[in-house]
Amino acid sequence: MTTQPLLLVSHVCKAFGGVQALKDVSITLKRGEIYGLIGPNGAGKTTLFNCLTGLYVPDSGQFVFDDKPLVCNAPDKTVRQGIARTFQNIRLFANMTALENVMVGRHARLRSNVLSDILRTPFNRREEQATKDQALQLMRYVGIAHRAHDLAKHLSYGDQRRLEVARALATHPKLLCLDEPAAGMNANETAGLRQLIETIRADGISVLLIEHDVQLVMGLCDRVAVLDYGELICEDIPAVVQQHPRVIEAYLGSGAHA
Amino acid sequence: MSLHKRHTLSATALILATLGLTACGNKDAAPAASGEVTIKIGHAAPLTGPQAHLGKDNENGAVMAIDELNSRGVTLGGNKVKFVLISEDDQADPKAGTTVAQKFVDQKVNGVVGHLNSGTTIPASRIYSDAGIPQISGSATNPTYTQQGFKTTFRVFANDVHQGQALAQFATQSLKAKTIAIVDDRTAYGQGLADEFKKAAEAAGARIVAQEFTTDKATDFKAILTKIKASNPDILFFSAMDAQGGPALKQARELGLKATFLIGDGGCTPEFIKLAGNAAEGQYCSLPGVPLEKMPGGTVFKEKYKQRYNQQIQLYAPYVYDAVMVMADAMQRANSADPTKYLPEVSKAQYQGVTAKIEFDAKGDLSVPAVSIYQDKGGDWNFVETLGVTAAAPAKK
Amino acid sequence: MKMAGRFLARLRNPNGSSMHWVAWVVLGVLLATMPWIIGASFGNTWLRILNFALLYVMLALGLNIVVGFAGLLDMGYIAFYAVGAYLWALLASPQFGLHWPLWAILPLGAAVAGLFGVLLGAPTLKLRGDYLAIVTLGFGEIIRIFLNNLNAPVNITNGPQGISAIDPVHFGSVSLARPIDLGFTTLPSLVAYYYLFLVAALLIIAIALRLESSRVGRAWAAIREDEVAAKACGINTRNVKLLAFAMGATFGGVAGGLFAGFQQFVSPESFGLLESVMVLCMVVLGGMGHIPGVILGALLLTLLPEFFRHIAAPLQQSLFGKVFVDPESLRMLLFGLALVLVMRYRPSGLWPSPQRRREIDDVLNTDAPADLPVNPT
Amino acid sequence: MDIFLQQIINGLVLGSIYALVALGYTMVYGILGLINFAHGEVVMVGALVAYSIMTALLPTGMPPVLLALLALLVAAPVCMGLAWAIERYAYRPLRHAPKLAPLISAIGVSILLQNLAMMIWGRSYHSFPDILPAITYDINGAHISLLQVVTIALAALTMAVLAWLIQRTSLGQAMRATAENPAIAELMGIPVNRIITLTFIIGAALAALAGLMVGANYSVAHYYMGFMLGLKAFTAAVLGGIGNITGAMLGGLLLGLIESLGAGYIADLTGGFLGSHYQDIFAFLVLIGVLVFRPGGLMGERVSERA
Repeated sequence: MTTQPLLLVSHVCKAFGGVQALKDVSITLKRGEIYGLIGPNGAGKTTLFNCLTGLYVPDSGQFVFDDKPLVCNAPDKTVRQGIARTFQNIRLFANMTALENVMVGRHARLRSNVLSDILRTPFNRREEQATKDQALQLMRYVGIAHRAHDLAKHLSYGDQRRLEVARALATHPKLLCLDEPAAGMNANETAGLRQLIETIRADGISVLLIEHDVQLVMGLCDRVAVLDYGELICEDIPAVVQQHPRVIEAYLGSGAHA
Repeated sequence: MSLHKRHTLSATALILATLGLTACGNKDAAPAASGEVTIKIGHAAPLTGPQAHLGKDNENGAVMAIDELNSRGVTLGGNKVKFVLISEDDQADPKAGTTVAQKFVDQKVNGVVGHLNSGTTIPASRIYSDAGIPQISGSATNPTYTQQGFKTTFRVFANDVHQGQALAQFATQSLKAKTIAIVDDRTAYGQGLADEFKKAAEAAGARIVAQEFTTDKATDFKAILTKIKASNPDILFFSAMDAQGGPALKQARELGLKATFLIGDGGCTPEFIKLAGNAAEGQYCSLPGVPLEKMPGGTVFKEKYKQRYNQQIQLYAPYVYDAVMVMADAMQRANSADPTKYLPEVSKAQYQGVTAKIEFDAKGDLSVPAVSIYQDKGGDWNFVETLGVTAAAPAKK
Repeated sequence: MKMAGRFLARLRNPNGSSMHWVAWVVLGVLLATMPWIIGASFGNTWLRILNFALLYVMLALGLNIVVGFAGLLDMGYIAFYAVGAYLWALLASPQFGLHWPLWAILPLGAAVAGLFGVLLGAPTLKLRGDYLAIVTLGFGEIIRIFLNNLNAPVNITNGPQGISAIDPVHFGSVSLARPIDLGFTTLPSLVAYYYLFLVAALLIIAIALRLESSRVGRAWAAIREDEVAAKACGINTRNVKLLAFAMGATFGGVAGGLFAGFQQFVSPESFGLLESVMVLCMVVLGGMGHIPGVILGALLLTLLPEFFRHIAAPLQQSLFGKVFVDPESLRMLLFGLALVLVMRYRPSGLWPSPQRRREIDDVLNTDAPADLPVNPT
Repeated sequence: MDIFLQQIINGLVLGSIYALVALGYTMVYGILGLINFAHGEVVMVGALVAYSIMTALLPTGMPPVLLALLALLVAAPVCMGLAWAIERYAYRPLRHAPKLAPLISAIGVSILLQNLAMMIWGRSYHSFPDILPAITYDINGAHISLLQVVTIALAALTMAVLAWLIQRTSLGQAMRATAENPAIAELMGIPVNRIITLTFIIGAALAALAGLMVGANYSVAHYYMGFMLGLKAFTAAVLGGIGNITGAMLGGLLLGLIESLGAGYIADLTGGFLGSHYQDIFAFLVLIGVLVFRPGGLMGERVSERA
């Protein structure tokens, strides 16, 4: 493992109309790290995610991932470079089976094209079979293999979250970005999720996590960055962040006193 | 000599038919008695859709001819024959046209009259030609129809070339037009007629000062009419159907466009006058053939039609009537209803119909087509003159 | 329909039983003998109608790729049919004096139609479903208007007159427009065309089936379901959408070429907006995205109107002594009504894809933890 | 110059009609995000009902203006009832269906109405009676008739009333709130369903007026007249920025002028290569151009990427 950071976000700005959603944000994510991104509602967390994964074009600033600059406004290229994500409000392909959802995640890593699809070349057959096997394995990995042939929309909320993670993992990422994965989960489910995230990291995938559940973040993350009104307040290990006066004021304030 | 004889024969037949018409007016007559040979004549036209009224009119013409032949009692090869009309709806759709044609071939019809539209007649003609079945159209005006090199295609109606030439002749000679504007509706009919008119008018020394276009569904013509007004033509030739021509004429007058309005057979209808209102007064239209009143038996036909169907002839009924009669005449001369036997006789026809003296040229077009011009006076189309077109025009490529 | 479904399931199920290949043989024999049976019992008219039905099957399957698979509502689809038909007409008729052979024009027609698909698709990629519908409708009309008017200043399409005397489909000196002598029997022209169209339709069905369950098919479905999520899965939505337009257009182009060769006459009136709506009806009523449903839709909507023609008018005549509604209007009226009712009560069509059965694989039953799969690439 | 002026007048009359129809599209789109494909057919029904009333009452010898008024008084409620029924039975049940469903349903309604109208009124073109005396004013050689003046003025007046209704009344406020966010409007006690119905009904009343105007100005009415008109009016709405009332009026007038001047001058502009045969593609080209290069239209917000 090189000592170079996995992701370097430098001086990213993004405004919507008059609202400055991101003001000169710079963070660094090391390889093998679980990195938390927290902040109150509207702090710009999801905006940063969207800029990172190519859905938005930042007004200025740049991302360097795995020693290569990220191409903006090309989500598919971002995926190819090794960044996968989930969404705050789950976005699955509702009328496809769970298995197919995960297989879609393999899309960017497959080499067959229309012609080989139509001709069903031996290579194509092998690749399809491999894709299916890998997808099943991934579903087992996140623990929902028994629902592989159900339509995604018929899965329970917790299983849908897991399915989304499996789909993201299917893109074979170096960095997995999770947007509030624990939202709406009960304590049991959250514990399961935590375990899953740790397993993922143990398997060599870095994790960038947006989360409201402070306990989960502080317990799970190696380092945490705090955003408030689009500004980075601090970036450090949880213990330090928790003591940071501006963090307490801006975000933990009300929670800490309660 | 024989010509005279046939003429007398058909005239007699007409009178006989007139007398016997009320007696045998039912087209679904009882099945042929034993010993009788049935001759099937196919008739195809749009019987549904926007042109259903024209299609029905065609059918009426055919029915009248069939009834008349049956009442006259025709014998072929020693057998008494009975003519039966099989009428099919081609929806004015080329695809349905070929389906109908196939149906006729399946049913082994002895001959086909139709179709109404050039767009259906042309693709269908190939199927008839392959089956060797003679086809006579009484209304398809596109020259291509008879120029495909088929031996089975005939037409008892002046084609676009003839009509365009006649209209141009009328415009340049009778009306002495120097400058002409043309509008066509970009249908096979409108565009074909407009092109022939343009060629002939330019050849006659007139100048085409504006050529504009519309569609067969348009209602607003003001933009193109304004443009035409700028070129101040003597004559506006509107190559479209009555549904566009009527409103266009009205709108032209509202814009102060004073050019004399000229329209082809598609606008030579009572409907045109209704839609154009007062603006129609004094304007001209053309119709292939000679006015029925001027033909031997024509007035009788017109009266008979009115009596039988309780309505005026729409447009093509007399031509379709003639088409059936020419076919039957050829069968009689060949003494057979077998297509291969009587086909050569069709091309040799010299038949005095209610619309014209019918003789075919080498391609199957009328060799002496006539086109008549009418003018609106007091809300009716009145005959002005008949223009004989000397010879069939050279084939368009 | 239930029987058909069961039959279909039998065709699909490879380890069902020996019934599997029997079902295939039955289907094969049925399709092969169909023209002879129909020709003998109903006449060539119905055979011709059947041939047209096969053309519509190809068209509907092509549109299904765009609308059913990728979820892009294309209302100008008939333009590609027109492109294929006109290409054939221009390259194999006296219009330019060219008489290219089938093996050259048909692939070229498919390719050019595909190119048009991309041209149409490119500027519309960012549009939402309903805008896309109107813009594609506009494109379809623009193509028709150009076909109708490109007879001046240079005569290319012969304008509204259309192009006639088009070469029939022929292989070397064997023309499908004439009966073909096979030695032991004579193949009537219409039957020969039937076999040709059947082969083409089967080929298109096979391609559509393979595309559906392939990498690109999954990508189309993903775009249809959620475009943003599809992007996040690494799908280049622009390319994949263009591919859908191109594939759909290609099928249309092939069907158009065959139509021109069969009919031997093309004119712009065959490619109006109503035809686009018609093909869309086939896809929607049959079952968007479900191939057997779409085939059913195409067959129903080509055959039903013919039944109407034979039944509606005489029935009214005998019931009321008068024809109130001509079959053509009745047909359109019912289509309109059907579109509304189907959307309301059966939005996935008459024969939607069966609810995916839960196939519980033995492998799947074990919920044992697994290792993260190793990526081969 | 007189020709140019004449084309401007032609364009303004056509544009006023487009604008009235476009308003119907834009209001419905603003609230439901639905392209009401059947709106053009409502215009057609308005024209044909007006035609029937006028020809039926013509023999009574009433002054034509009164006739036209009576015709409108009948045609408007008919159209409003029709729009109500369309909304209630073809669109409302599909409000939460997949995105293509309401659009396909709308196409179905359009086909249905066309064929129903054809059965009722037949396929022929009906000659619309003259409703105003044929008085023509001459401006520098260009002709403008009383009818055209009245058409433009009436359209302007109607649009002004509508603008007032939407900007200044509580009903308008409720409509704007519903357009902004139906769920929140509902919470605020706005009867959203009723507001949606009302929107359809107001649009239909404008459509009836537009139908009468088309009939009177071009002196024909027939069952097929609504489709192209609707398509073009929709284009006008998109041109102005769909969902935007002022935009629809502007877009309508602009499209009318574009078509009129386009048909008049395209041949000169292209050196005779293109002629008025391409008149009908202007609307489509404008539509494609706007959606591709300025998806928000002239006055609207960006719509193309609203997910």
